Amino acid sequence: MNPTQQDAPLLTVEGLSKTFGGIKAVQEIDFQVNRGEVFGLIGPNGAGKTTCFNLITGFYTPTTGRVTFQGHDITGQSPYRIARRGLVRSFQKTNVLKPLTVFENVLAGHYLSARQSLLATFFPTAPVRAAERDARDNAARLVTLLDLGARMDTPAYRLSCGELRLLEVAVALAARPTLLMLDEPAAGLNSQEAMRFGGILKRLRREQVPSIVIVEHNMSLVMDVSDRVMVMDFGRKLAEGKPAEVKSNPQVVEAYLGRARA
Amino acid sequence: MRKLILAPIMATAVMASAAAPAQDTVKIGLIQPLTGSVAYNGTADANGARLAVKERNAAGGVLGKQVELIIEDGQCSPANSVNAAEKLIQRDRVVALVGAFCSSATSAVMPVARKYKTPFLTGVSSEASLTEKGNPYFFRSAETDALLGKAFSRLIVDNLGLKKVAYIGVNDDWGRGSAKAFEQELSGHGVETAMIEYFNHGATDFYTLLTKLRGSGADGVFVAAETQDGSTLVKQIKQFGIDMDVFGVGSWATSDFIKITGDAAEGIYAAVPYVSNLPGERNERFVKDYSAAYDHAPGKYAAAGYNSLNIMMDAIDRAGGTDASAIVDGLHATDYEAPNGRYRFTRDGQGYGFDAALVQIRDGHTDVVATTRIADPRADGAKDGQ
Amino acid sequence: MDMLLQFVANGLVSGAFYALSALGLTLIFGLMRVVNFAHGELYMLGGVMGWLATTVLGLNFFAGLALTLAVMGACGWLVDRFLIERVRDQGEEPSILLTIGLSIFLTNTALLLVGTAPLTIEGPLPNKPVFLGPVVLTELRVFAVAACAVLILAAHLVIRHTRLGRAMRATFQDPMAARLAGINTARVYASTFALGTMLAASAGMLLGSIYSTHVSAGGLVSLKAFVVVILGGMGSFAGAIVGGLILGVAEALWGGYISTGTVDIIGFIIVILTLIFKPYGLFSTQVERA
Amino acid sequence: MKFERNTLLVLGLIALAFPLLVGNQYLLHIGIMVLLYAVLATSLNLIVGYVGEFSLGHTAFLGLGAYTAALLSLRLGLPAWATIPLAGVVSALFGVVIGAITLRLRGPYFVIITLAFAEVLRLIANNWVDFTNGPMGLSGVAQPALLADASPLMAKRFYFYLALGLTAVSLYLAYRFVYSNNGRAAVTVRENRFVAQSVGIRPFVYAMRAFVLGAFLAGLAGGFYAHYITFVGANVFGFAFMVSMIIMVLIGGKGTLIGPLLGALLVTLLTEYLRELQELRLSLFGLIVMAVVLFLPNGLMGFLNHRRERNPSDAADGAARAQGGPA
Repeated sequence: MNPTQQDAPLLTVEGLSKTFGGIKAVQEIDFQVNRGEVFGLIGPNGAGKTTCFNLITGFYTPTTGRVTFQGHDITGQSPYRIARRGLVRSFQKTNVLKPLTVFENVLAGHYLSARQSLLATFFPTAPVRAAERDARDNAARLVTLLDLGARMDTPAYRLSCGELRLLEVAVALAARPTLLMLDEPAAGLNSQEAMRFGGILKRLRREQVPSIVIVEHNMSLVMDVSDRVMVMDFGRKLAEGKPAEVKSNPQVVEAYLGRARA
Repeated sequence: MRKLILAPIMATAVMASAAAPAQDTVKIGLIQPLTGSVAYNGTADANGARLAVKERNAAGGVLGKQVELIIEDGQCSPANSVNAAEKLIQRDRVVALVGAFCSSATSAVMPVARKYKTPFLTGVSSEASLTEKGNPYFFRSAETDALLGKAFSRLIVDNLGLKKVAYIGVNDDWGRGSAKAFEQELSGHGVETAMIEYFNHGATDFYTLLTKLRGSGADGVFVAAETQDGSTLVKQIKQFGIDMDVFGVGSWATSDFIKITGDAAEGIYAAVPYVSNLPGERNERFVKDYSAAYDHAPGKYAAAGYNSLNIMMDAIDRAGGTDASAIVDGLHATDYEAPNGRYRFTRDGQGYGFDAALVQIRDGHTDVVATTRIADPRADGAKDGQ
Repeated sequence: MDMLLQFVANGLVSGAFYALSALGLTLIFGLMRVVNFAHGELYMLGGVMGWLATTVLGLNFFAGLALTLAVMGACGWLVDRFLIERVRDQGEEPSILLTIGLSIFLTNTALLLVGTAPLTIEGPLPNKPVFLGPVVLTELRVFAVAACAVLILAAHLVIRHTRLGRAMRATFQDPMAARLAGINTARVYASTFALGTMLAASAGMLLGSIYSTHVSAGGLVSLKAFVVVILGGMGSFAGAIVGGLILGVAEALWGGYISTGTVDIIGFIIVILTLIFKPYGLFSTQVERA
Repeated sequence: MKFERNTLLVLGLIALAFPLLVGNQYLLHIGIMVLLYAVLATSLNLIVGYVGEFSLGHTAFLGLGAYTAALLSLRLGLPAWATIPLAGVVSALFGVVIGAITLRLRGPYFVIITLAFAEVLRLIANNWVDFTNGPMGLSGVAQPALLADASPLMAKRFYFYLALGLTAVSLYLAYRFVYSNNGRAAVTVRENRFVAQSVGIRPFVYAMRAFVLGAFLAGLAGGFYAHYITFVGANVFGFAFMVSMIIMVLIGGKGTLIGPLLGALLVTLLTEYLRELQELRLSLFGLIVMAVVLFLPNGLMGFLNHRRERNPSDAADGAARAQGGPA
């Protein structure tokens, strides 16, 4: 890889806006995520964080603006194309394959690394078999990495809320992302579970995926894991910076506490 | 799990072996559509067949044994009729098969009969090519579309004096075959063809067809339809104010048809191989027995079932045993006095020699206008060749 | 020209009949989303019940219709409570299989009970022709078209202006919210199914008096009714009427100018084209989800 | 997975031995019909069970296969070993076209549009007299030449093994597909389109692959049907076949490989043995179908899997998988 690409930001979002029938859900958002960085996206309910997520990952088409990932313009591309470029996300509402086991869920996430033609499906060659084996090994490894080893063969519908969250991250990781985008991964977890989740996240960053974007409500979790944080309110960017800076930003305090008092 | 899969197979095997022969009866299999859209006619055929067997058993049966009639539902579907044939031949060990009604189903059963060397007689299927396949086990005690057309064209021209005729048929093998055969024959007698149209079985609204008919300039209309479709069609012809001679083939000359068609049935003609008020003592007896058993007079299909079973039982009697080739010989030697004339077979197994009637419905009754005989197709062919 | 007029008139009348026979399905398939393959059998039972009431019990047409409606409404209610209720919200598959099973059961049980012969129902009016210029109709047909309009209007009024109707609309928009608002949704579902059954049965009896009916009439009716409901956009009475008329006129023109033997094909071709170009029906404004 | 594979192998062995142990030709005939339906149900299951959409037009492919084989055999005199694979290929080609149109729709719309395609094909077959011989159908489709002098029993055995071969091919293809990345992708799409897209799956492609594979297998079955029954008419496109297939898949348990086989076996035997009840049989059959929907909502396999999950002795299978055991 040439050095310029290495230094350029991984993800660049410029002037991103989305209108739903006259309502401006997201307005003129700009930010960048660098390689090896954990980028937190916070804001009160309805601030447009998830919409922003959907716009970047192709589930919504932006009204205006541009999204560049690793130097490629991915604005308005289909989600699966964006995923194939290495930008993989999880969902706010738990989205897993309910009747499948934990292992099967994670294995299904290995889709991209095990793609094959129909012919190779019916008459598998040695490399295809090897890829399949790798996918299985890696799936088992990921399950263990996310502390789900004991639930390997449990159907997903039997998991607890916290386990489901972990499973979702594991499925996303299975797609071997360059940049992992997590949408409220700690929603529904109690503070203890959230702490544990933070620990896992740090481990992931070391071992699996260096660059993460995380949308979260749980302030302490975000502040704990993020290198930089962006705050949104009413579809706009309110502030951006290191966690400590953002925390003391009066506008941010206003947005969170002001409304909480009202 | 595996036990669960094996269980039905075992059960099958047990049931099959239990059915192995201890032949104290002579078994004949009958395949008819007893469910589905042709069930009405198939049931009539089966009723006629039951009556024939009951009478024969009362008179001592065949070969000194009682006859056991095993009726299976083939639904007029080729695959289901084959299933029924396999079951009748292999499990019930019938000595002969009758039936299948629709030509398509009969066509699918024919190779099965041939494979197992089982004599197979149809009393209904009219597709001409069936008896041209060179299947030595197959016989047909019914008119083909062509034979019926040939027999009736002269009668129709003479009695109705038509110049230009429109042809309407149900869109199946029988309807298409009949319309084509009558069109060919009547054209041969100088009758102009106004139009040929088909409709789908189960259709209820014929106004579009009738609009075309009205505009076609025909003075008569030929209809090939069974009771249900035919009744609806005839009713709508009258509603539409079309005043043409209506004649056709199908099970029209029955009390059911007249009952559901009502006044609209008045004056229409039907060319049928059988009608319950054919003259003759033989028919009177049949009508009396049938009416006693089923509370209504027999129609074309009841007679077909009755005749085909009688022909088969006669043949078995003549064979002196249940050997297939002897029964085939017995069928070839058929000279059966039916309510509607005498049945004989050509070398190909095509029946001939029986009567067919041109019937007009008047005052809610069937009136025999004229009768004609289904001629031996070979003799006729020779004449044409001269 | 006269031919064309007559074709269009025929098409409109048979179209009205198609709409009529599809009304019940508009409720059951269109609103409740039950892919009801027993619809044709409910229609057939209406005809058979009508025949029993008028011929066997000797009632006049309207008394017979009332009896048929009462019995069939009860049947519909029971079918919903004891069968459909148990597979509600489980996607199409269980309900398709369930209604296919029901249709097999109903057809063949009816066959056992009343036999295979065609049945006629004495209509309330004679089938004498009425001439409107070059166009032929019959009184009974005019009556049936009028009855069709009345039934459609009545069903429309029920849905728009009664408490049951409001409850129905709320339930089919958002069952959870309706339940929270204190609506007994199970009763709403059953009432809708009963209403749909009554509409199907009355169509069966009415059209049985014009044509004739028999126990295996159901299959064809189901197919055409699905075509009508899809064309009209699911769950809309106005759509069902337009769908029926389109189907009727298209068939009349196809039969008139191409061939009557292939007439059934046009409905399916229209369905395919509609679903390709306007996937949610000709008159639906619904947009495709992401 | 191992459980399925082992069960399939055991079933295959039983089936291999069946014609040698059973001399009764009626039973062989039923066996052949079971295998024919097993292929059909397996092919439909790829769509219903793995794409997750409910096709009521699957008879389109059965019919196309049957007509292709019959026409190739009657018009061009091709032998069965050529016509049956070609039947599959022609069906698969139509599968590409029909799938490209229908798979854009979902839910009840998909149900109805697939049904409409099958009906259009049925009506064409019934009316294009010059090509398909219309309602008169195509009769006298040749049986394989080597059966010319064979006894009926030998012929039955031959057809049984032919059908078994087709079933084995179908199951092999289905097994490979289902337990490959393709099948997992299809299941992912079925269960959750969002997850599927977010891990890079293009939903349409996998629905399409399963659909075309299903069409191919149904075409093979159609080709076999043409040569075995020897008569092909427009009813091969009819709803009656569709009803049988659907009932088999759902009674057996969709989304499993063994389920459709069980369904084919049970339903075929049931319809044959209910014959004893004459007129009552179809009413009873309707009731049985309803009862299965109500009491075995996931089919027999769903019921058995449920039992198996509770039974710890079967858990070894799962443990092997957890260690990333090979396919």
